[in-house]
Amino acid sequence: MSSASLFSVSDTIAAWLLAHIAYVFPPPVKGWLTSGDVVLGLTALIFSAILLGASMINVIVLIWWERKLLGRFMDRRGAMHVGFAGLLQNFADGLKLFRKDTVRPTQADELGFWLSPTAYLVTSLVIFAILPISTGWNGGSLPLTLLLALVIFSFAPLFIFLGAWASNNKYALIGGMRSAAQMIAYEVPILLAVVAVVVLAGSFDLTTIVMEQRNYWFWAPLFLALIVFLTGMLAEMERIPFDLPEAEAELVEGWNTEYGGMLFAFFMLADYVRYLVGSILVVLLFLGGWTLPSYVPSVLTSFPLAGIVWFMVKVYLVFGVFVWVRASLPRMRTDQLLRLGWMRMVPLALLSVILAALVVAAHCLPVLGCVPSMGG
Amino acid sequence: MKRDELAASLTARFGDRILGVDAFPGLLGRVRFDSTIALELFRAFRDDLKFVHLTMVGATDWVDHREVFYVLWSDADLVYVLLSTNLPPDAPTIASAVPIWPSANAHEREAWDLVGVRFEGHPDLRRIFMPEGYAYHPLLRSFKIHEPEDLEVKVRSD
Amino acid sequence: MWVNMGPQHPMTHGLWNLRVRIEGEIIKDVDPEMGFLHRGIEKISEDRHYNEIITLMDRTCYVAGLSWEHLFIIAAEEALHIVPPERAEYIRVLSAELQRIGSHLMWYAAFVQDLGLTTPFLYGMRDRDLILDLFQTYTGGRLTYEYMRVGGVRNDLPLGFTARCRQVVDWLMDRFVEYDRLCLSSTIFRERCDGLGLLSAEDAIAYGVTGPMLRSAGSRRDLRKDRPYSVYGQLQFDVATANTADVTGRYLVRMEEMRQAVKIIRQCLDWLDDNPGPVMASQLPRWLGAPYAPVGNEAYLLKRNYPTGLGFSMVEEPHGEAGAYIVNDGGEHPYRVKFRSPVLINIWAAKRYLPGYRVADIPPIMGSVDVCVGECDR
Amino acid sequence: MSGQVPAAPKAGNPPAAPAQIADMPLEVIGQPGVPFVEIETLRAREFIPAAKEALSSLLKEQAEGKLIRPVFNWAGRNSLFPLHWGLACCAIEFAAAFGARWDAERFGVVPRSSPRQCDLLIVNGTVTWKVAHKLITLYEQMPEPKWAIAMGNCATGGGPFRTAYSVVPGVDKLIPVDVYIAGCPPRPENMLDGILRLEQLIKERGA
Repeated sequence: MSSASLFSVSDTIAAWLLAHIAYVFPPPVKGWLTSGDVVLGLTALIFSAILLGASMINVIVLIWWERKLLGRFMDRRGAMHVGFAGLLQNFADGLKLFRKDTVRPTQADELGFWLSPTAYLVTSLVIFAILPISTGWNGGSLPLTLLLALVIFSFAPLFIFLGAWASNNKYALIGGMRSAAQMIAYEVPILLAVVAVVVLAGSFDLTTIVMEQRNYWFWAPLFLALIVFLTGMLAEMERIPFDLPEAEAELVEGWNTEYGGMLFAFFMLADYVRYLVGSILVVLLFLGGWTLPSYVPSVLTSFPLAGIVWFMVKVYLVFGVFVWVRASLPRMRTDQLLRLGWMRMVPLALLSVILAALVVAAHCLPVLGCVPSMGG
Repeated sequence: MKRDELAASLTARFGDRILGVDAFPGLLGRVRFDSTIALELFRAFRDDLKFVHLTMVGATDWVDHREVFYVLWSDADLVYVLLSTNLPPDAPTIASAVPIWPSANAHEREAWDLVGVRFEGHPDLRRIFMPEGYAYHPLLRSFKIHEPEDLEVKVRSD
Repeated sequence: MWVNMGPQHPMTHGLWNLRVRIEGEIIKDVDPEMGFLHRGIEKISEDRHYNEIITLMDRTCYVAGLSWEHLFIIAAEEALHIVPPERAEYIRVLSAELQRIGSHLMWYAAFVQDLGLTTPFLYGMRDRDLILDLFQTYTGGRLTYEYMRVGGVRNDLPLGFTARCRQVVDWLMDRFVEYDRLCLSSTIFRERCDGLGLLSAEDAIAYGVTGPMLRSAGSRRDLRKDRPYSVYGQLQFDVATANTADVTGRYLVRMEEMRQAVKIIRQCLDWLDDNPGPVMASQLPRWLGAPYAPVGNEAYLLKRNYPTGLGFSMVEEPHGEAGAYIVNDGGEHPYRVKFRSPVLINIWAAKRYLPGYRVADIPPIMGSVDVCVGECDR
Repeated sequence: MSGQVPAAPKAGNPPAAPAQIADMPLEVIGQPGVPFVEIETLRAREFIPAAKEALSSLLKEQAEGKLIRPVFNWAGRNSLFPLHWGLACCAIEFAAAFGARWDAERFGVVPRSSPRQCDLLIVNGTVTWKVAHKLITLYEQMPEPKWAIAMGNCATGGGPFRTAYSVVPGVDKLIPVDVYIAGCPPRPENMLDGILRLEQLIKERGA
């Protein structure tokens, strides 16, 4: 367990800052400034700023990672002329989009048009506040972290549909309706797959779930659940083969057809935030989080922040799988997608719940010499 | 089937409404007919002579008259035949071949758009290439093309 | 609800507008709207010498320029009573078949992109560039070649061309296997394409649909077999057909056509290796390819008493059956040039094969038609 | 308070229109002796445009500073999203430029299908009169700042179809064009060169 944590780092910065600021003030103000409440408040602010900055940087590197990887799959090189190996390309794209005019069509609903991208981005970003990255490196530590994350994750169709409806465009409306139908349909298998994990881990707390994987990672007993979860995540994240809401071939750009400039940048960012969250959830639930198997030499796990480094490596690899899928699969049709969700994914997820229960039961059998590992 | 047989059978059926069956390089022949028997002739070609494919419908402006031609293909004889008729330039009207061959639809719209031949009984005789409301039929010989002058464009976009 | 798909729409692959009446996601009626790229090629041709029209032919169908040059050249030679040397005919057939592969690869790239497959799009473009490289070595152009001439072709093949061409087609034969593995073995691809856009052979003939769309319905109609033009009569190849009459069938037909084209190309290369000779007819009228009349000397353009004639040709172009009808009234310019565009008819028949399917099915179905708006609108 | 303010406009004089105040250059408004605003004639509805004008001109001055502007210029010229629109022959070469061999994405050029998200209109082919107003609509739907490239001879001046009855002889009759690319059609290298020249142009001229 590493000694530093995100909270302690922010706490140190806040205390240091306040001590220097308080130096110029008379004693009563000084005493109030250095009191615990103020320090805690500033700590929370710094904490959020670090989280926001780190997630944004990660999101932008994620876009770069996807573009380079996709380029390699396609026998080309991807962005490479802006910055080293095109690393600055996405910063340029973002800055350009923020500077561009934002055009609101005259027939569009003003409130919905402005609200939906912002709300979509904010709700996607909020999830980072509760996702643990390594031991101690998490924000809120709640007993139901996993459930809360999934709840926030499923807010998105509301705002997508709002934006699609508000922009008053036929393509956007069809895209929004498809998006809502698809996301709601795939909530069920995702939650069932998560139930299997929860049965095995005995907890809704993500940190506990990771800690429960110290003996074996959950993908081994719960391979079915992993497949269901990955598929469901692809649908939730609206990526090929499930990118019907923004199917370029028939609906021009889908639900963000009328969005340009900053609002479009919000949508893009929020999309990639969701990709990042999805990959993080896969790593946390099935791939052992920041832990490594015990046979890995300790050199690889003992350097500072080793947990975070390995965690991010895993996250980017998982996202690489998503990119691989995007590079090699065609798009499905709405009815096929829904049929796949209800007829295939839900039974598979139920089966994986049963499997998880069987695994737990096997743990309790004295024949195997195992101790019940249901910590929570 | 030879050109002589075709000429004999057509003349036996339509008499002097068939104005002649000429030689045409690479084709069975070029049947010149009177435009009044168009529908019967088409039906005879499709049903009796098994020319099921309508390949092309076009029109030519010969200033003193307009020629409409149809190219047909027979799957049985593996041969093309060209039907041709002359229309007066002031009222170029002929029966539409759409009831016989549905594929004539687009061809006839094109002939109407570019050469200005009217096809009676066509279900949807609109311009196909030029915008609706265009005043000319560009493939007429009286329509001259020229180097554009340095034109001043005033476009109103709503 | 009427939805306009076009003229700026990713599905159209060109400049046309598909008006669709939908109820829910089901298509009830369609109304294709063409003419956004009508460039008056038939009218301009009436003002040009025969060899100058070849320039327009490349631009008429910009993915199958050499096929359209071939089409026009056959009709023009018939109208002008000129016979080209045999070597030129073989080079033309070689070019047309290479062009068929290039056009089908372009179709493949566009079609799979409609389905959301991004990688094969780039593979198709990459392999098509090899064909274009071959064209560059003997015509000098990538898309617009101006290579064929009335009475032959402009120049002979360069040294070492046949060896390079063999290498390229060998490489392509391997790639076709890869394409099939990327598409046909993908369950999602089959689910998207099987039983889609059904058009029976009877309907196809009634609606004038030709080319791979007709052959995918089981018909064995191929002008190269049925009415051999040029030297196709001396070449061995099979007609690619399928029985499913759907999008998958059109895919299979086009893939098989590319393999057959490779077969034809190999025969042509063998013949060309063995038979050197002239590529231009020796007896040509002096006025062929003459420049425009100098200003103030319009008498130059006065009609002279050259032999008149009518030219008609049909070729099996990559998109379907293309036709040309040329009236030579004895002048330096053709009196009337009329082309039959297969794409115009194939798009127009969407009224028959599109209703009843879903909006999401429009891109694969229209993609399987292989739209080239240049030749559709002319 | 009323003593400080110059007399209210007489009944005969027309009241000073706020639009005129907004139109006056800033340094004139701020000079001594010249009233900044006439309080008595000022209503909130008129104040907002005046304040907006003053604020935006202030921001514009700031934006012309040395710090922000080069950064946004760099961003704008390195991320040009062309509209995914194929007109004619050049569209095939346009597509080839995004293929594996040329890969325009190296320069950050990614085609988007919706004009709202684009800042570059590449007119890749012959423009006919039938499609002219749609082209203008698309150009107007693109948000500022935006650029246009006339790709190929047809878009530049009509090309081989210049004499045709249905062809616009040069797309610059319809929309302002920044870069012309010659060729019929231009090779993909030419198109990339045109885009790089446009980047140079943005660097020199500013967005």
